[in-house]
Amino acid sequence: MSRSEHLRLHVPEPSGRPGHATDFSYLHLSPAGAVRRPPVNTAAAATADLARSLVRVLDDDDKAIGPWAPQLEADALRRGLRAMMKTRIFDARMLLAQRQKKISFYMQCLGEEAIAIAQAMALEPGDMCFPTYRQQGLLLSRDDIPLVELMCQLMSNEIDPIKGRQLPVMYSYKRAGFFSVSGNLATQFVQAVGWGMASAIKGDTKIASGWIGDGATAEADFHTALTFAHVYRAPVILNVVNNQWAISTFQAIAGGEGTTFAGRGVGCGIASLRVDGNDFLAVYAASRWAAERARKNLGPTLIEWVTYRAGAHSTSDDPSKYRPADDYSRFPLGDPIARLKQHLVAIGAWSDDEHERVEKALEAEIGAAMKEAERHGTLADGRVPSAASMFEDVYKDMPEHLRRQRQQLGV
Amino acid sequence: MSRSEHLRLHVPEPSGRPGHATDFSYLHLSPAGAVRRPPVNTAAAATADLARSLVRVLDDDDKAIGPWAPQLEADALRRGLRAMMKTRIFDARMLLAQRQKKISFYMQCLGEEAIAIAQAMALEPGDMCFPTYRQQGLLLSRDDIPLVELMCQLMSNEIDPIKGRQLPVMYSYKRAGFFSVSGNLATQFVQAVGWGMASAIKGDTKIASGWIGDGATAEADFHTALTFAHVYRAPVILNVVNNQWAISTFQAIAGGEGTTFAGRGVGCGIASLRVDGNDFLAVYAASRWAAERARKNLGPTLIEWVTYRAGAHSTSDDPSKYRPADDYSRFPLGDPIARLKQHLVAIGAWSDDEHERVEKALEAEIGAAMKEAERHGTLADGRVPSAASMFEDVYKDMPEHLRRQRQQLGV
Amino acid sequence: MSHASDALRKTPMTMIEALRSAMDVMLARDDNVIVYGQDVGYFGGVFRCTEGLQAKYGNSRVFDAPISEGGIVGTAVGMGAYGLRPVVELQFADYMYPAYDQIVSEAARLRYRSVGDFTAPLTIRMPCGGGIYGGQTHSQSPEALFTHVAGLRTVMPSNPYDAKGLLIASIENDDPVIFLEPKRLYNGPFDGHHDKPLVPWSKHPMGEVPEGYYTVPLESAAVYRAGAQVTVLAYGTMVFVSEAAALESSIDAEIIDLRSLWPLDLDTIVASVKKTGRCVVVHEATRTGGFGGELAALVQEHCFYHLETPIERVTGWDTPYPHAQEWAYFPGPARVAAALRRAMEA
Amino acid sequence: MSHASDALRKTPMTMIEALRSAMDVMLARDDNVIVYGQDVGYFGGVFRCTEGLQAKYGNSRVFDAPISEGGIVGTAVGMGAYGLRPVVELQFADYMYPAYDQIVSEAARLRYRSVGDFTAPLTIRMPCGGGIYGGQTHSQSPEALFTHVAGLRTVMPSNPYDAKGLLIASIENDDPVIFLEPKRLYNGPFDGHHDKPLVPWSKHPMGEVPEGYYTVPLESAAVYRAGAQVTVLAYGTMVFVSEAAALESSIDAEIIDLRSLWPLDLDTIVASVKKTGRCVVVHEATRTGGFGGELAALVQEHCFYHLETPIERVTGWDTPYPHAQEWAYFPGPARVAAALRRAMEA
Ligand SMILES: Cc1ncc(C[n+]2csc(CCOP(=O)(O)OP(=O)(O)O)c2C)c(N)n1
Ligand SMILES: Cc1ncc(C[n+]2csc(CCOP(=O)(O)OP(=O)(O)O)c2C)c(N)n1
Ligand SMILES: [Mg+2]
Ligand SMILES: [Mg+2]
Repeated sequence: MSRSEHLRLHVPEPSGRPGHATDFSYLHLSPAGAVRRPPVNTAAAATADLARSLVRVLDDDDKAIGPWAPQLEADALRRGLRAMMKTRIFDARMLLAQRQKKISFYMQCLGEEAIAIAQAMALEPGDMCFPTYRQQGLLLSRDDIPLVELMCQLMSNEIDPIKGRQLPVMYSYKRAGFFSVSGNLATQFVQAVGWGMASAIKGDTKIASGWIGDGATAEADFHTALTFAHVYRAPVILNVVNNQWAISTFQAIAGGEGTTFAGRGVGCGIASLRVDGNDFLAVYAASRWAAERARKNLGPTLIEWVTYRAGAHSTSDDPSKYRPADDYSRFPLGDPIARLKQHLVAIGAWSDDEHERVEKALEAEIGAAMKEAERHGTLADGRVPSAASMFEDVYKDMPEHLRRQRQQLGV
Repeated sequence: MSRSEHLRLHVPEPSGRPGHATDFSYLHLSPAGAVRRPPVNTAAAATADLARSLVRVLDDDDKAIGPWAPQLEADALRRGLRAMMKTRIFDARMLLAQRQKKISFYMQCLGEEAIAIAQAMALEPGDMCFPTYRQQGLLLSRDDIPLVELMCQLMSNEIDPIKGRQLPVMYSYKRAGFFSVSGNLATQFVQAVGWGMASAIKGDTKIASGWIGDGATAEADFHTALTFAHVYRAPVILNVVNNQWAISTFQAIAGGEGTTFAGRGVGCGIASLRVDGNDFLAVYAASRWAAERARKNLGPTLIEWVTYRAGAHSTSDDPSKYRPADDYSRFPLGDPIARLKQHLVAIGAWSDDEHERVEKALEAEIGAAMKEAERHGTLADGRVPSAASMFEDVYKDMPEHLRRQRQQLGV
Repeated sequence: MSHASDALRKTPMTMIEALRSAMDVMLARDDNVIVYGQDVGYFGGVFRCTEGLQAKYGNSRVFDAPISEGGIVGTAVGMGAYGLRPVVELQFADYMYPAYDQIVSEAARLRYRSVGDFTAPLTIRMPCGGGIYGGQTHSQSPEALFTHVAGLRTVMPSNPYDAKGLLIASIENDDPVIFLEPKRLYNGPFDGHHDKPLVPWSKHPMGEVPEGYYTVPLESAAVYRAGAQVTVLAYGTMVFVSEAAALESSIDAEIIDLRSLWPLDLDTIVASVKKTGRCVVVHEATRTGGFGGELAALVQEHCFYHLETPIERVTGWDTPYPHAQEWAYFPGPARVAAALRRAMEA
Repeated sequence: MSHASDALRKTPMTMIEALRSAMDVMLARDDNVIVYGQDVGYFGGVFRCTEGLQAKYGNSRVFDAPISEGGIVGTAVGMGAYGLRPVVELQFADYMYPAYDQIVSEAARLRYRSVGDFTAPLTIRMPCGGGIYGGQTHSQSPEALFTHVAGLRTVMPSNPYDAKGLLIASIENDDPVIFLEPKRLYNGPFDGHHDKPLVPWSKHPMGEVPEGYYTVPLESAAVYRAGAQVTVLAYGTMVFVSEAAALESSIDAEIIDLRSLWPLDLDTIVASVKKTGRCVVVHEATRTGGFGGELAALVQEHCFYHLETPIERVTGWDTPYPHAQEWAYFPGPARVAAALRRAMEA
């Protein structure tokens, strides 16, 4: 064996940087309709090909084709489209509010709307999602969560339902099957598995859905979640949202080079799919497939959603510093809203006019909600939950030392 | 979708328990010689089949067959056999010493000797191993580590090279490329990757070898090691010793059911092999393949070694409580020492007589070393490193507070 | 101590049996209680604390877990959010670090950040402490790493009676509880004289344990030994070491067994120190940043004008726990007695 | 403070620039120094501390890491064993928990358990502290979780000059160093009056920083402000808050900036308290089990007979760090001033 070769450190780089357009061929896409759809009771090991290819339904002519095309009524599709539009408009309005210093910080999900929203439609009441900070679509697709309430959380104002305790976007909505968002990446992924295990222990019928970003898959809890989900065949959907970036870090630094995140599932004995996350129909179909597996005691499914973080990581970030500013316009999977809209138009179930009308109505609705929410104060104007409330909920019952501290603060 | 089905928790069980013989068909063995040997520059993804099958060289007629049969001189094989015998005799003698209360605790590697020893022969001087507590073979295969010194560590006596600081078997031998053994499982696996990265950063030629048990692969650090090794193409061999058990816990509880540990490597973009760990020749050949990959900047290799923990987990354990007492006698991959011996006999390079002679000589050597070591005291007789030495090496230079504490102790 | 019924039949139990009995009682009373951890299922745990429970309650309520402390606690948080009351075992407190993020960032904060929407009513059991030649990774006492974390309760029993009553109270408690079990006390009280033969729990009054349900309330310390001259604050093994030190030094120490480390029964402590005017804090953990620092700070805050001498701390040294020098590291009766004498000087 | 050369040209620097300059100097001086962490490569770090370093030293010496704090520290331990001197960044101290096992069980103990055969000369940088509306996961001060661990050094600068000198000293030190950076001080001193405009470092004498190599020795505290009436023990942001409190209360406080939390410069502390007879400890971390408990315990151990009043602790409350109630949580000048007054009573 020759020992002459000097070792060198390989540090993955994205194919594009500011001033140098991205070569997206690294994504390895499959044509719409090309990927097989096995029965839900397929063995995990038999999904290896599905973890490498890309499940897609909408083709370049805006038609839904292939075995994964779901049987969804036009009405359901319109609901999905509307929810995506609502989410995008909501995000844009909240970005503005952040620039106006009404909220301290914001994170949009621009370009990724289809994933949370189509999956929400594939779940049942009582199921529990363990989201990251970019699944606001799970909430915005529902009718039972008032926009005003969400905005009050974002503004940490007097009627913020979580009493100003958390950064904006760290919602908690048990009644909507939306677990409290943690600022610590990946922790929720294991908890989702635990929740699913609990449902199985109790002989319940509810399933869990865990969410994680490509970057956060490098955290230990990702592996832990896969291990526990596999070992106990937990009824859980393990969603990896691969939007190509983790703040300034390209997904290859999380381990995406030469392999897929879905592939990790197969290695752990988990049925896994790699799916076009900007294709509403594909997201719905894959989510449904995974949910059915979970409900039939067939165990977990890992789904890698290929998408693109079209906006900045957060309002503290400026992506033009580390990637081409127009990168998204070249992303080959397009815009989920435009794609579903075109499909609806193509099947004669939608029109540009209707689209514009809905857009206007949503803008008005969101604008009005914001006005209403602002009546209850903002972090900046100091109309926030009381300092006394800061000492509550640390324990179920307030211990002596916290009473003393509250007293010391004089509140 | 039917919602009537009640969920249930799946808890994997071994196929055998006390009073009920194990069905080892769960192992999925390949015949000797049957598995292909790709060139070292094969892509990680192209090793998926190798991570499911089992590389074997020695067939049922004790012949070395197939593409993995290494070109090893009979002399090297005899050295390997002798090292395995030495390790086994050493272990047996130390178990006795533990029962005689000369050492407080011991962990043998009975049945797994081939793995560490054949890999040690496949590495080069300067390479660094990050072992667990069951790779004593790495040290016992060398001539530059005196047995007496090892025994003094085990007895925590006056000349224990690590001054009584660690439990028996937690050796540290930088000069032998043997990293300090940690009591915390899995931590060393990441460190091995870091060491390999360092070697690459410096343009060095040395590689690292990390070791972990099947049970410990469930720890976060296993995933972390795979992620970093893959991302930076670290020059490292990632050894998973699957001896079927983690104390009382069957490997399925670590995630071995319906998949392999090698499969996890492939999922992470790492070239991976599943190898008969009781086949000295297969271990050598696979280790060599992996080492060559590492040295040629082709990145990490994960190898799952299929073997069986023939003895108790440690001297604190009684395996007959949780598995058939005679389980090992049914294990289909046999005994590594017997198999290599038979091969050497079959090729006319060894005999029963020689075997017996070497055995006797090793017993005498080890017995004599033990006598010599005992002259320096044992934990039980109190001839241990000084209490004052307890305060050393916490920091490079002893800070004031430790001086004060040492003084307070009056030593 | 609050007994459900004084008529409950008492049996001699080791601490292991008492802990097992607590889990048995709670598994029987509450379907939402489940038990898991490494080797706790078929085998019954490396310290045998869960022996027989899987056979009795089935393997979806008592089961083995992968070797992933983070996964054990992380899944337990999810189960807690669902509505279960998981009781998990970490094999040694020394191995809690991989679970630390899930404990600190998640279990401890879940109620707060969700305004009670989600809670994590877990009990995390872990054997702690030295005295068994376990070396640096089987001997640690990491209580200070929990008492610093808002939202956690930290409990450490010193005897079978308290162990069972506190464990039941912990399982029933709606906050996450860190339940530290001094493994050197599993089979008998231990006063630090390692060369003397083991005294079994059957010879100690606190080894008499009711068979059924009862609780020892959290946040309540016990005056283990009444005394007039100096207050000793101790917990776990150190209760017995302190008792030996008091006897051997003939100093009439009042020994307070904290039992609940945090939230703390400060009143009992303050009352005692105000009475004695002197205070010695004893723990096995590393000194610097140990819980003793907090206790000393609190005592001087609340009893400053009553203190005659400086509060003494007797602790493990600021080194890893060595294997061969175990008894030089362990804060034994001689060191505690010396501190008692210093506290009595001046 | 030990300067390599007093002739070194000084420039105004923010703390960010000073930290960057320290890494730049060390990357240039020592081939074994490497820098990595999340977003630190091409982008230069979310706080910009490593901006330009990858371009200057290449991507095998300055590079991005996966989002795995455990992996960052774990690989650094392996690199340390090889002979490198990794300087790693954890994006926020709040995210150090996944690395805690590798820090505590490995980095801190490696030298000890191998008798110096292997060492881990790492520097682990992490921004800490609140005051930026970061909520409970961007505001923590976990120093007490490090000071309790034998084998670690814990350092926290309060200004650009010290930041650079201490960081160079930490990188050169052969022990693992936890280097905590109060992020609220990155761009200017901050006295807790959040409604006042930011004062930039260019207006502060400690913002004048030599361009080249120099060190501020570890284990040495600075008397930030001399005073006669009461000793204030503080570090990081609390140095400025304490200064404001002293001015506003007109109490002549001697403010000691600890700089190295552990090992500690106890002599400077003891000398001051023996002089003033009063002591207030201030930190932003949660009170219970915080480093203030250790400081209070030490002060009463060493200065008991000099103390006129109880040692006061002013700290963050025992709750997670809330988002909206940030200024009610933050121990600001009013709370410190009240403690100074209490310390002066009686
Ligand atoms: C444990 C932990 N480490 C680091 C961070 C800081 N951080 C917040 S978001 C983020 C990037 C996450 O990227 P990804 O998982 O891909 O999700 P995305 O933002 O793309 O949706 C980082 C590093 C954190 N919140 N938690
Ligand atoms: C972090 C951690 N958790 C738990 C343990 C306790 N423990 C020691 S060995 C062991 C079993 C390991 O099994 P495996 O990895 O399969 O290795 P083997 O003993 O079979 O060689 C356990 C659970 C530990 N040492 N460290
Ligand atoms: Mg991402
Ligand atoms: Mg094993």
